[in-house]
Amino acid sequence: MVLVDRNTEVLVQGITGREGSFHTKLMLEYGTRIVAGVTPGKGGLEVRGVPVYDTVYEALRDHPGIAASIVFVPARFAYDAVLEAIDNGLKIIVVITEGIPLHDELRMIRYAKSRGVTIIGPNTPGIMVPGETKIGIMPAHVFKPGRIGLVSRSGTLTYEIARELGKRGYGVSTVIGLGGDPVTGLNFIEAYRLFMDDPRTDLIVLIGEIGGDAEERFAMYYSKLDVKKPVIAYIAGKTAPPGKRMGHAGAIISMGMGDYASKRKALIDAGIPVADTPSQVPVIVGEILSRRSKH
Amino acid sequence: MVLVDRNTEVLVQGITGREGSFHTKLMLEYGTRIVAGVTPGKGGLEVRGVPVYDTVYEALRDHPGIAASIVFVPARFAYDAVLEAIDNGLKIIVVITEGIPLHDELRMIRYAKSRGVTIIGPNTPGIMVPGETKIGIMPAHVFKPGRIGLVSRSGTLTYEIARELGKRGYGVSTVIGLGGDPVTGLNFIEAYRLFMDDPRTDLIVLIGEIGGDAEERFAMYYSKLDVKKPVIAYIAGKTAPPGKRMGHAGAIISMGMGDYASKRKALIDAGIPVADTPSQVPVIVGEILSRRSKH
Amino acid sequence: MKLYEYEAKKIASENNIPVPRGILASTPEEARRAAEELGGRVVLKAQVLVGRRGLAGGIRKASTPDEAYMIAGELLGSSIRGERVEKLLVEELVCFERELYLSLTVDRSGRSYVYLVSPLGGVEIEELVRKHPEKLLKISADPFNGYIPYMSRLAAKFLELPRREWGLLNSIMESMYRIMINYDAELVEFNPLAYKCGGGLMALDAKITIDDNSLYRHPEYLKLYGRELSVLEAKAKQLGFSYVELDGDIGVICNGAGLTMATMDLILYYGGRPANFLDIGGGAGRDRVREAVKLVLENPRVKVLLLNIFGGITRCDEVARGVVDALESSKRRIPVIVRMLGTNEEEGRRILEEKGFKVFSEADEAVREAVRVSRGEV
Amino acid sequence: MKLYEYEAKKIASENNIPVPRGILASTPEEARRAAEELGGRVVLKAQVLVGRRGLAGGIRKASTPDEAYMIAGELLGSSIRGERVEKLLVEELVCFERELYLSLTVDRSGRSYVYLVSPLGGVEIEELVRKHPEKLLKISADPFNGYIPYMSRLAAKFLELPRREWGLLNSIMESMYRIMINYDAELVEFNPLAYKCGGGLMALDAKITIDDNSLYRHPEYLKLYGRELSVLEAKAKQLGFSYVELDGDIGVICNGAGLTMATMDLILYYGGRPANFLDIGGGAGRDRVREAVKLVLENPRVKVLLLNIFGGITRCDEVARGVVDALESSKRRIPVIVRMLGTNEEEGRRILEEKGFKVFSEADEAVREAVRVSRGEV
Repeated sequence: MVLVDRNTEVLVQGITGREGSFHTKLMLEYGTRIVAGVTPGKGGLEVRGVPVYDTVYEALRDHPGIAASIVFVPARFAYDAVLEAIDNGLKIIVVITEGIPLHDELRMIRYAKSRGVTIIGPNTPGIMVPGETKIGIMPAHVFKPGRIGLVSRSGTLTYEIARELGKRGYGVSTVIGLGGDPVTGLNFIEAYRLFMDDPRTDLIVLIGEIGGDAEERFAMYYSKLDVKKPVIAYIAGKTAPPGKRMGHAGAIISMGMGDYASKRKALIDAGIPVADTPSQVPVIVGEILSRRSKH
Repeated sequence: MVLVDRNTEVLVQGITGREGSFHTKLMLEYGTRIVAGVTPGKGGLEVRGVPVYDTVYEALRDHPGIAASIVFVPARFAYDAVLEAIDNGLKIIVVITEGIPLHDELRMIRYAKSRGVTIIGPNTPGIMVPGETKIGIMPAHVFKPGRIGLVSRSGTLTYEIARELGKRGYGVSTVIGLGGDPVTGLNFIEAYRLFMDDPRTDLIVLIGEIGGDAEERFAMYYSKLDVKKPVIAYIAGKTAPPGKRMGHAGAIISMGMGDYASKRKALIDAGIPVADTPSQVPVIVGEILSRRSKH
Repeated sequence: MKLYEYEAKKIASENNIPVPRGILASTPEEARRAAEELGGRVVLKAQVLVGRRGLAGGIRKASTPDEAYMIAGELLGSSIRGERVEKLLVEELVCFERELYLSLTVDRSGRSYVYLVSPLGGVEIEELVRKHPEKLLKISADPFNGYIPYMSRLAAKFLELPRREWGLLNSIMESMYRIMINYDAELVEFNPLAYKCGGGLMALDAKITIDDNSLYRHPEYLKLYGRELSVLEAKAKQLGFSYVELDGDIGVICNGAGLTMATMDLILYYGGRPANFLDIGGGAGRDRVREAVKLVLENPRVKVLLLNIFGGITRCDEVARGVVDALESSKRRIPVIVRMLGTNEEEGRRILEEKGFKVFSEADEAVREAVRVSRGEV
Repeated sequence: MKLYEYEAKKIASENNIPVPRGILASTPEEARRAAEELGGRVVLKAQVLVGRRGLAGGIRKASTPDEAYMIAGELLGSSIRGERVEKLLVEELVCFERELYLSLTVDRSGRSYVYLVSPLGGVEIEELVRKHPEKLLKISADPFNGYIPYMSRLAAKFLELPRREWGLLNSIMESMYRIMINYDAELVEFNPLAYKCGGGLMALDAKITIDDNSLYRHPEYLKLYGRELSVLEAKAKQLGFSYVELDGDIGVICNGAGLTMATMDLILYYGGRPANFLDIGGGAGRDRVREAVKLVLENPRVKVLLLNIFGGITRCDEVARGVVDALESSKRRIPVIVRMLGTNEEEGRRILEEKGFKVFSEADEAVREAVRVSRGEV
């Protein structure tokens, strides 16, 4: 099990909002055990049959089995909501919200770490175990159950690649969206460790993109492992325009890392094949799995 | 071993000050392995033969074996010094300094916990393993080596009781001064756990005082343990004048705990004998040890 | 350091916490004018730092400016639990439906800040909360994050405040945290926090206590430090001692609060009565010890002086020199019993014995000797 | 959002960071008067947001007010790397011995703040530090604690500053952190930070970048948001899109930065050239999609429009309605190729197919079709 499974009871923070209520419906349809929602000032309502509370405290009082929360609240209130979840003892918090101020993100992630809490996101499609539970906003039907772990910095690109995998008959054990913001609660190394320990995952597909050095750091980490599961990567942004320059500091701190060439080289040097297009991913998966089955 | 032993290499922060240099001498005489000192702006000097650095970073560069620090810097610079030690990776920090602002203490202790660092103090006489090492300011000669763990909120009272124990032939395995401030890095429960795991400690003497609820909390914790080492307590303040009143909040938060009667009752209810005078402590120790040896 | 109500309310008001309109008065005439300005019907509140002033008659209502003048005349210059009333806070009368309790303080065991919230505000809060612990909500605030808005939602639900008051409670609790940090406070307390007739929240009383160790960061309060103490206590505080006067006859000087308390306990255990609590703290040198001894000698009740010093960071030789200095410069001649051990013990003992003092090694012996002397048995 | 040098220096100065005396000038006459006031010998600095303006001639020295007038006439209204110069910062000349580098930014991987410190300040800092990594010191600052004075001692030793400058460096680094937090900055950078002739430190250049997501907390900058962008880019930003113009002919609209980049990569993989990067973000509704389509159609280079939408939080029916709205209200008639999957896919497909659009399921097929159309092969 990677963080969640079919039995995980889920709280929806921001359940009465447009996205919160819509995706509560989709998650419930998928079978996710959503047992309560929170929107301050809306306590006593119901959304799709789910009781709404004013505070996380009250939700937990009535539903002590809640183990994870998914956060849809607007960016300027997300920090408040995430800290409320942490302080009430929740250990897995999926932050869908986009556009949270950077300093708020830094503080909430730092605090979560100090409390042993896993934050998925912010700005993530969430986490999903196909056939069991979906704590997120991904279109469920493209993810088939299977034995591939999927970890990604990008939302829609993940759907694309999951669908390509599915077309060739490859299913997914768990998919984790790290989130698209510069600072996220999980990185590739931490997500890989979760998959490494998961007996239901044979192989990991890593979906990266230009910017930052998360892919290079993972490659460095992976290359030093003695026992490892195979990893395949796809990196978006080979032809992307250069992003905004962060003074000299951005260039100094990245030390030449962050562009497509750097990431591709680091991954290949670590023995990780890099696909050129999303549709190539299942082809490489097939090669690796058939090679392994011959051993 | 409880945190430190004869091999622990020690850094002295604030080594060039009056107290720092004086106690560096006494600690060196006792055999403590003081390998470096820090005083900003005094790098390059020597104190009692110990090299002085401007920064903890430089001290560690030259003496990578340093495992603990003892802090003598004045109260208004203590927060800076302790954070420097934590951020440079030291895991045991003994804060002798008295009078540190409360909010600074809260923050430094909270930070230390989040980094897995043990702070002893502030406002502590330190930690000592008689016959091996002294990282503190206690008068060494009253502490004889032995098998009693000593943990205390009070400095001088600890010396008093250690001396009473010594007079009757009982030595001390390790003595930990928790520190006299309202908020400290270790409490009785945490210190007891260290002694519980220490094969060199047979019995623990707990020296408490009125105020706060640390003794009551320890009694509650201890009463629920299945396997335990014997504990004997002495509590100072039976006849002390009431301290300053902290509005209603102080009374509300303590809920009747904090005075001598409350502490004594809680300890006795938990099966912990409470001595009336310091000189009674070794008498009770003797009773318990002889009862045990008859089993 | 405790602040007066009017000081605490000024800080509260500057931080957008609603408080009644109020005017400080030092004379009956000022009280009359204040009452006029506030519309006639007012409450006059004695500005003292001791607790429970209301029960001691320190809070009085007046229906007219003349009545305010009269009451002010009675209160000003009177004494409440030993503290002289120098100033009154004259405030408008506020109509309220409920008295709530709200404070922010430090949770020592939790090593954290904590908001205390109760619907049972007022003078009986402690007893009520002890009887009805379910009427108290503690909300822990991590020193890293401080106040987070969800805390006010917890409090608002617990206090059963209507939805329209949530925003105000949020702003009050946020301000309390800001005050706590900006003023290095140990306590920010509103009791009662009134829920007003027709809605709205207002701090009818306010207490703020500043951490003594942080006063150097607040020079405006540092210069007022010690104002609530007796003359001797204030002097002790200036010198950096902890000093409390008691009604016995054995003067006590020790180093360390624990040893001081244990020495007092021992005095009572052996049948004597301590005249004071005096902890010279850690590392006191010759000069501070001299002042400590002189301070105790100023108390006429003291028949015998007992020093119990266990040197750690404090050095026995410095203590010995300070004792000798004090006694040589003092006109009082009373018996002095010294018990001294620890850092530089030999030197300290030598200095004292050269001057003819008897120095003990055992606390029990020294205390028994002091008790005997105090009873005239020696 | 990047601030201009003069804005960043104003903030620095308000936070007690030394900067040269300077006056903003919008006309040559203002520049002359500024030079007179500053003593004649000045440096004129074009206020633009593009990097490396010095190498492009945007920083010029003048020895007299008349020369300042002349140079200002050349600079004002000129263009530096495509950005028009509207204002000059006229500054006193500062004598310095060394150019240092000092910045505070976010360490993404470390999830922390980080000070970057180097003795190799100046325009070549990036190359120099890459060649001499030992000349760069990174000091991590935990988001809980922020700046701690020891950090400046590490930096001072690394920069080999004399002891008398330590206090000033401490104050500068403390101020940088305060600016970082108070302005929700992503970057506070001084390059060079000059070590002046005769001592003292001074920020000769200053860069501050504010986190776009935090601009709602800074209304004074929010209203200036987007000022450095092209007209179309600014419009996109107002609408909440990420938009960058490129020089190809296939208009691209996708949801999610990753999918957008992957679609562009795929266009190039199949031999085409994208005209733009446009990510409508997550959860865009009908209205925003309509505006996105209209935006791309405004680019005359676009020969074909490719939408690649994979619905998650974005709903395909909303996208479909937005596309139909835009095309029905636009006068331009160009081929539109839609690839659409995910949330509410059936409904979206139905809406588009009713209007006669061809909707693909496979990205490769849609991209190949768009490339063929752009090449006139269809």
